[in-house]
Amino acid sequence: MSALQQYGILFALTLGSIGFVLSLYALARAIGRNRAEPGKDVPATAGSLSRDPVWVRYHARFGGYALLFLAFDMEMAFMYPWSVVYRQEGLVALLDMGVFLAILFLGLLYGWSQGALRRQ
Amino acid sequence: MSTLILVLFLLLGTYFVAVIEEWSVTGRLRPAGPVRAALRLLGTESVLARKPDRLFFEVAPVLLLVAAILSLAIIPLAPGLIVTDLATGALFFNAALAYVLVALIMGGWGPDGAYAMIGGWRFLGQLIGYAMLVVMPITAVAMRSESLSTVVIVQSQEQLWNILYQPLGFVLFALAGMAMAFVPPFDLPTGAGDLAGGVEAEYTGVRRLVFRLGRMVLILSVASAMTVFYLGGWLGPVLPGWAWSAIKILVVTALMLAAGRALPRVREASFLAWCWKLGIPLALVNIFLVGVLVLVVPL
Amino acid sequence: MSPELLVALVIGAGLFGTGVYGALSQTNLVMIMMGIELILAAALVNLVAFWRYLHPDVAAGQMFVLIVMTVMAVEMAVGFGVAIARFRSRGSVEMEEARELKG
Amino acid sequence: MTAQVFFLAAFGLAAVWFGIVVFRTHSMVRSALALLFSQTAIGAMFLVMQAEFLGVLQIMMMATEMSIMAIFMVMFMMDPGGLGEMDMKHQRKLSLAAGVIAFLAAIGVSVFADWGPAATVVPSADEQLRMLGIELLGRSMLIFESAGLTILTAMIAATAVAVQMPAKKEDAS
Amino acid sequence: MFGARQSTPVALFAPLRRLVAGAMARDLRALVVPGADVALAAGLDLAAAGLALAEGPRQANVLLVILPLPAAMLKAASVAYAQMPRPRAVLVLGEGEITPLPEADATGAASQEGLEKAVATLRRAFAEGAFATEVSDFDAPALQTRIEYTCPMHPEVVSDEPGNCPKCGMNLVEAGGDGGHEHHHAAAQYTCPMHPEVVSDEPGNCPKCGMNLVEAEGDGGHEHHHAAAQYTCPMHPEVVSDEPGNCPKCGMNLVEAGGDGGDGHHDHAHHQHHGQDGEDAQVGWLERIEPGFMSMIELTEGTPRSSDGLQMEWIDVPFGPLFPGLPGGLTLDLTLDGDTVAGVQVGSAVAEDWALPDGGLDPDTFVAALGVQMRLSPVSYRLLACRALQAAAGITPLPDEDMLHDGALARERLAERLLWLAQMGRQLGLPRIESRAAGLSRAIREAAPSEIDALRGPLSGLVESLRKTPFLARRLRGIGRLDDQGVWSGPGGAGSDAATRLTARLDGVMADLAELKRAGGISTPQTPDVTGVGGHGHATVETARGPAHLHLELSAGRIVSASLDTPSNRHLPLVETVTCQAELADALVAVASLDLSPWEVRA
Repeated sequence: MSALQQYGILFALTLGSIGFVLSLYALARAIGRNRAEPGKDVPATAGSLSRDPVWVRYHARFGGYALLFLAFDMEMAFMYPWSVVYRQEGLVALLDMGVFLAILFLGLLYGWSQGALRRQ
Repeated sequence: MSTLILVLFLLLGTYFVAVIEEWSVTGRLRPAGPVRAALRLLGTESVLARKPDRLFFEVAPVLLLVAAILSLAIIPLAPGLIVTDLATGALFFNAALAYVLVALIMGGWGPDGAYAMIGGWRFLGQLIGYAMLVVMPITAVAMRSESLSTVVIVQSQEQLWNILYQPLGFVLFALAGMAMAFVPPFDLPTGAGDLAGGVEAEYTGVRRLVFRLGRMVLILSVASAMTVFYLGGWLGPVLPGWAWSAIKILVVTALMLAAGRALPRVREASFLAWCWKLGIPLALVNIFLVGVLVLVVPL
Repeated sequence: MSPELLVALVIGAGLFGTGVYGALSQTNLVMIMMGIELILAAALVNLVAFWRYLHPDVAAGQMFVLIVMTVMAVEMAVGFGVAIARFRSRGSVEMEEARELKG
Repeated sequence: MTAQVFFLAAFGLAAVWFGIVVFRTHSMVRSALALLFSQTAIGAMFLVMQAEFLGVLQIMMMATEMSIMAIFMVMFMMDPGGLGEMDMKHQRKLSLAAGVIAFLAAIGVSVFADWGPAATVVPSADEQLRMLGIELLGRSMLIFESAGLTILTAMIAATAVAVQMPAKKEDAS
Repeated sequence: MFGARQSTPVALFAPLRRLVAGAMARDLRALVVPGADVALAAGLDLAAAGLALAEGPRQANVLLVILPLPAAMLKAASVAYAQMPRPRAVLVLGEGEITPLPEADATGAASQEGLEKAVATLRRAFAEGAFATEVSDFDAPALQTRIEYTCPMHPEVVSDEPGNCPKCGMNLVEAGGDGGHEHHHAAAQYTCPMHPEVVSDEPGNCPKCGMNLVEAEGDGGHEHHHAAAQYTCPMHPEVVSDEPGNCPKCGMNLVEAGGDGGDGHHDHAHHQHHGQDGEDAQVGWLERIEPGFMSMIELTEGTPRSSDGLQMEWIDVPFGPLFPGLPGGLTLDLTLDGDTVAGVQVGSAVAEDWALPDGGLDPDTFVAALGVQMRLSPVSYRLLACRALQAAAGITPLPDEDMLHDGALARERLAERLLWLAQMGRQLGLPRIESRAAGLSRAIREAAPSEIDALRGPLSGLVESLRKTPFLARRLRGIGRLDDQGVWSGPGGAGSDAATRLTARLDGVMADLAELKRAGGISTPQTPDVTGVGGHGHATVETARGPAHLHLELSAGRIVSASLDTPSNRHLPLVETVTCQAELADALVAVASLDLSPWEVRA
């Protein structure tokens, strides 16, 4: 089965699941109707009514981790092709990736020492 | 014929995962529980928040279910029994499950509710912790099997399963897999006690049914990935291949959810700290060890 | 000139045009970075199109794509580092205020 | 032949449309996730062009990176929910002109240049992966290590600029 | 059934509806008002009766109300009921006032049999009445909050109609006042911004110009808006004139006072082109301001800096009376900076004001009232009242009688600690610990002395398994640390954190077991007869949450004045020190570790 046919199957699988979900929605709509009542559409906050919009500038405390993760994430892209040919290439591959990972680990250590790896 | 078995596996697998998940929460094994819950949700009203981001609110459950089903597409149950045997199967598993995060951010941001939004962004923090710990153990597995295709990975474990070949990798992948499927003790986005349902809180009726289905298929897919990468997929002495796969997947799911019953929910700050300060160094050590082992041992 | 190569290059050009429009028209640093991401994505599309339709046997083409992906990731990391620092000092990352970035 | 062209054009137009939505929508999270789906459509284009490893990598990497961009956008931009329907643009005519000129220039280059014969035989996905691995360790080892150094400098630069040393003792991790 | 769901007229799906109704009847999820801990204290085993605990109103289809409840709690119950998706039902246990809620679908006594009978009737109600063709809406005063419009970036700008924020020209967004402060007004009326004389009761399009009708203030509100057709400038609201023209200050053409030019936040995409003329005026107005008008600097200038130097926006999030992780009835309004707590307001929705009627109260009703009010620990407070009465009347209790009372007190303390363990298990996500602790707490509360010896084994087993739960001590260490000279009088002493308080309470369980063995028997304290006696009396009882003091003044057999000092009332201000600048999950665990009983809080 050629690669393109496999992608076709995956695409069909996606459309199939979306179709399944839409048929489930249609079945539910056929069973009963929704009624808009006062207070029902306010997001539930444990028994008290708070209508204020919460779409504010959310302060995420993992800023230090996120920056390091953005750069560190790329290491994965280089490691997959390397891992596939590793056994065949032998020692030079190990040393090669060893240098690469050591460099990245150096960056991680620097971040750690500068206090990036904590809740800002 | 094989597509029939695969669909059957998906439905039965989701059913059994739902039964075990309900046991992990209530402590009682009720076979009719999931069917009743599904019918109840089908018949309940599906309430829409007053000022939602309607696109996000509708797409989130569907995206979660589609991502989970796609990640199951590369799981081999038996030598010929697989939906699509991609050459980069292991990578595709991780790519499909990256969209669980997108679905939870959408589900969190959509209904404009405080609990949902905090749950959504918390899961992004959790991803920053576990993402590297899913990828590096898979690289170590690929080093041994010299290919990313899941069928070749299982065949490479003919003599020795990966759980014995690289136990450190198994432990890291298991913990990161549980965090990826936000199974308790890593259920930060939908924490029952401290966010009253978090991202799941605002979904009712049929949308909640699709969201819960997505979660069950997600747990099933993480459990089958652990089986394929570390427990030798369909390899087993007496029983046919698909039987071994099914048994291993159910045992792994039961162990994963039992751990949730016994451990308190993890704190996001300490989860991130442990992942980055201990997890990633251990993953690098695991890659180095497997590197040496692959060269030395002809297995 | 196979039709697929043409389609891919036209799509790359479209993305490039959107990226340039976006990068120049937005007032916020983060939105400008999104414009740059789109420009780099256009470069990715062109690179893969050239690799696939002109020299599929040369692996250097795919290597180049990996490097451009690294550039995208690195640019985002440093960009957000600058954005955090600027927001901490000035309270906003709007480009209008950047004019007073003296000293 | 035509199926590939159709899917290529379909995913391409989806990518461009999401690219346009990125700058048209008022809600910042919608804009970030529009860019995410634009990158996913580009990843799907790579799959249609039978570059499987690159396509799957693009789909995976961009999902996590663009979500981090989404949280940074929510942190740094006014009214991230887009409720006030603010308009965050300036020098609109100039940028539109620049965009159109860039588009036409790229179209001109791609149409009028002579690209030579189109290749038909493409190595299978597994071979591509192996070729890339060997390329990584052979001819492009220097590029590979310099990419590592670039990532290192990025980590150091980002941490040095953005992270403040904790004033009090680091709390228990 | 009042809460039935409206079924579609399609008869084809009737069998499917019956199947679904049958499934609902057997899969009941209850949201307990005032809280799961009160149900546990009343000795109800929800799981045995077939009810699963729901985390919030959205996941529940049964509202289990345990009466009597104060008005504030019933208001929160009506809000929760309104947010439950249909089909939904109300199950009432005990007697009392239930006004804002609809009439109950099943009622029963506040006991396990009453609950099981009520659940049986509820199953039948669901099986038959889950779907109905015509259904009436549920409306309650708490839901009628007035819709205010504020600017997302300048929250201090509040106006009654949609329009543009005078400071930055952005569309104002709906931010209704929350249930807290009362905003009663006639049912929401809809008028057309351009033609205020067009008034209708439901949203739709204005017959004259087809524009979307917007929510407007009912007849009560502001008179001047509807008196004459007022014209004002969008940028200078103080400039008001009676006929259209240009604003003296900025030369903008004046627009109807009813709706500003941009027609406010109802600008759906389709409406955008319609309001084009309004838009141009608005856009022109934006351009004339120097281009940096939208700069965030003046937006973030005033806001305080968080711990990492960034100035972010804060949101007020209520973790209201029915939060699954906190004691039922405790209202905790957190001001969150991201997921860190920047400010906290804590109160109790079930607090009562214990002012005695001026004519004094006879001892029996006083002791009974105190027993009913302190829902979680009735025996302790009944004993406190009896001892205070004896001290006031100068009666010295018989030593062995007192010993039996101490046995009853120790038994209730044991049940209280196990109830807290069950709630902490639920908060931390330990379902096994939660179910074991809840079962033991229920068994201990009514156990006769002989049964208690039988329960000694599982109790010490639970305590051991808690001490050995992996990562539990690490999870709680450093959370909710109290400062050394604080007012904390509960287990764990001053300067304790959640982990030391947990171990202190586990030691308390073993100590109470020993106390029970020493006391030998158990008898519930009776009110001593103090007819015709006068005097002052003071008593102290060591409850599970700390010492409670009661000071009584008797005159002629009637209680004239009483001052009650309960541990939870003393510990309430500690919530501030425990949660400031803490991560949200840690803050909630810290509040739960203080073991506050909202019933003991003075109104």
